[in-house]
Amino acid sequence: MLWNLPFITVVVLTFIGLVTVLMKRNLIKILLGINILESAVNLFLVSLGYRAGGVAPIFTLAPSDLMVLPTPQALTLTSIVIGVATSALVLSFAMVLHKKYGTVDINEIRRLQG
Amino acid sequence: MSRIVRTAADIIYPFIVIFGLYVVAHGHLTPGGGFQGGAVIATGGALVIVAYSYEEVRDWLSGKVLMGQEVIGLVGFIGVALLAFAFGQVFFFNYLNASGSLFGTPVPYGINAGDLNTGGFVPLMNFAVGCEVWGGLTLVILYMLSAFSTEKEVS
Amino acid sequence: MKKTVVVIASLLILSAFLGVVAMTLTFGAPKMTDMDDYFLRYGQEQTGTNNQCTSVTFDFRGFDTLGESTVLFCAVIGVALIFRKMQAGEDHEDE
Amino acid sequence: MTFADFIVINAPALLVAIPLFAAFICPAVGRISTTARNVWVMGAMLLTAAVAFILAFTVFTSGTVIYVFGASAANLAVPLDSGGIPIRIIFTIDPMSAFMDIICAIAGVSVLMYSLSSESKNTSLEGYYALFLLMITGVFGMVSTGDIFNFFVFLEILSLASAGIIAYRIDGGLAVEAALKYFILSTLGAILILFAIGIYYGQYNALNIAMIAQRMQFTLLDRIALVFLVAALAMKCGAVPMHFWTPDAYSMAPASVTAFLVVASQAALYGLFRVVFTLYNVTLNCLVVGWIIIILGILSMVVGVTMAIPQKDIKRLMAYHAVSQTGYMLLGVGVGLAVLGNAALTSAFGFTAMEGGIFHIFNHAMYKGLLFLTAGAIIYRIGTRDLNKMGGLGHNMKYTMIFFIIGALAIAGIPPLNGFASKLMIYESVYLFNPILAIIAMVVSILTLASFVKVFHSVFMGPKLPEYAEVKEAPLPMLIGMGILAAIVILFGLFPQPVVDMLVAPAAHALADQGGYIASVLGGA
Repeated sequence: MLWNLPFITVVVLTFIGLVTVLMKRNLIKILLGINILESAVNLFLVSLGYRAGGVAPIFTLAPSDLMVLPTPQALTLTSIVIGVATSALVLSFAMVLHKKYGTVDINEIRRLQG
Repeated sequence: MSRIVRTAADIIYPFIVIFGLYVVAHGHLTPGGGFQGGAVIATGGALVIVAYSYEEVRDWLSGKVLMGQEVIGLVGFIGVALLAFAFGQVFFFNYLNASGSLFGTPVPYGINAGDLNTGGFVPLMNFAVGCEVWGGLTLVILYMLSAFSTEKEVS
Repeated sequence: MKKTVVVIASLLILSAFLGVVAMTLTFGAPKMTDMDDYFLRYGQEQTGTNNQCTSVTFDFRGFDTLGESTVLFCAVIGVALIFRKMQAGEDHEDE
Repeated sequence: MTFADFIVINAPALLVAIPLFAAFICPAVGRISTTARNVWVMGAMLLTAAVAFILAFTVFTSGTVIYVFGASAANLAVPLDSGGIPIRIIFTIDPMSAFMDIICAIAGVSVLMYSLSSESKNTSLEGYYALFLLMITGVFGMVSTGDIFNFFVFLEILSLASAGIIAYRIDGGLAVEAALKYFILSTLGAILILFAIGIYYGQYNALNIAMIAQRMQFTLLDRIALVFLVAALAMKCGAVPMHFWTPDAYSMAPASVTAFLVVASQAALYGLFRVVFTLYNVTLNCLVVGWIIIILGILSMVVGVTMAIPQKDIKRLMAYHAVSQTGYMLLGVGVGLAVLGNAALTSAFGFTAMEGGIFHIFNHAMYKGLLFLTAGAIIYRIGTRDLNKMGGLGHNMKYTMIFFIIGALAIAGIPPLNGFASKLMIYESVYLFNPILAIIAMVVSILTLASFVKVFHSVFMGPKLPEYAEVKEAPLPMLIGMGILAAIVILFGLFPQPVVDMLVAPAAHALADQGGYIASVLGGA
């Protein structure tokens, strides 16, 4: 009996991720915060599909007929790939900004005002 | 990196590629699929880039080829889906399933040992996506490295 | 100071919301499973794949996967664009 | 099956497949030659626009069109053996979606035509056009889809493509900074949307919007999901508490992209309306949610216009006006939502308010796009965006000046241009709901007019400045792009009534009619 531990982990991970995004000033750390948030949402989706005692929904020599729900796993796969794309783009932005401004501190990357 | 690391990378690289291709090819039977396999192969590329330097790797891994790989993968994916129109079916209809031709062995309900020749167009799409992810992720690494070296661009 | 208040408020609100979600849903016993039961029951016959995750990803929800590959393509093109070699005078501060 | 039948049946799939395919091939075509690439991109866009018009015509003449990806027949939403549940991704194009498709098609064609010459000086254009086509795909997908996870995927395509293209002109890092701000906020919004999707899925085991709407019980969890979705989508459309990405992104992107970003933020607005009206409808406490949307709208209107007046950067000024105009749409539709449960009030002024708000979406996309394009043309020719350095351009750029006048008068709501037609509907109906709101809306309009008179004066009037003596008129493709939008602004301003009857009223009724939406997907009711 795992009770609701996975969902509670989701809340904790979200909290950590949000604190990182909102409190940190280094762009790379903010990206890490976003990645933690993405992990939280992925864990949330996967946990939704778990059926007690179920096995992975793959019929090749499966040990049992009771399987967990396949849709959340497909959604999580999509969400992971989107997360990878996001990280790649944000990291490239950070590299260009570092080249142009010489810093990745968001308080100093504020040339656009108004 | 040292000579030991380079030699080890040389030896491991083909195995990583083959393992990735295995994951792609068995996507419809075992855990895995196009994305996972493509990512595995791109890891091999990253290993080689780490073991050697960007300047050396740039001569072997051409940006043009990788971009071509990515475009071919994507066009293959959407092309396989569009081909359903040629069979008079709806976009993304699995026209190869249970057709008796390539990948067309019917699969009944229930636990079985698995047959590679099943899956309809799913294996084709797995290959297309694997190709795309392989090219795409390696290309991202190459472009990011190109920002550090100033003389020559990824073409 | 104002920023700290906003930050703490948004943190508390979001955590409280998700806490309610975590307490309301039950892990291991989904409320309704009819759509996924359909996938598990008919997925093998309709798509010919043993791996039902793949059958959902590439057949039942194949269009999402096309979108997902497109997102990766967007990222690659975006990275390629910002690291491109620019002509003289193209990277201007003004305009 | 003839070719015409094929196009009509498969129009929803082609609407997304054509620009996607064109975007994938674009990097390869770009290697052949510049002309080949321009022809390829423009051809793909025209083809997509044609498909969009065919689809819209089908929807407005014979009702909602659904398209099931991968089913054995295009309209087989519910498989016979499934026990009445939709299992595949379904495109549901009701009149509201078709209306948004038309906006996207018109804006896409004119903006792409414009960018053929406005961007011709830059490098790596094949990547630029690929991202542009992907943005267009994202908008088409968002407004056409009937599946909430698919909506999220297209939203992400739109975010990534927009972020890449906003950063396209590095501008010494400024454009990258704007793109970064936009993109981090979009990602946070996307995470909230994904949480909401998870909540729906966990409760109802469905991802189709119609199916969720049918099973909706409005539990505490659904309220939380509503808060997440409204917060994320209000941020994406640039309503006021979360508007700070708008001026940066709008002012740093290339002009043609800015004109399309307006359409993109309206696709997010469409998502907001779809969530509120189709997912929840009368199960909500309509008055409370309606007032929340109205207050968001009023705040956007007032804050947008007051921030716009002191701006010195021409595109930044227009961006704040875009925030302000978004407020009108939220106001109109919010009033419609607030009285939704009450049949007497709805028929008295609720529908007029919604029609006004929805008509304003169309008009805003047209005149705001036009204004951004004229600003882009001015910047293209003189190379500065500072209003204080401009002056006397009316002598050399006559057509641009005329287009600017048309756009400025339309945004200020001066008859007989289209901005007046929709604003009048909003004023009339909102006055019946609450007179103070209508008065605020009118005051904001007057301030908008004052602001644009100032811009007009400082850009076009005055003597010829010596440094701009050699300035020429904008190139022909740019003028054609602006001309298309200007023609529509005038046409819809002169004949608003047929447009309202044919396009806007069906869209408003389709949006309010939750039962009809569910029935068109699931059959029966």
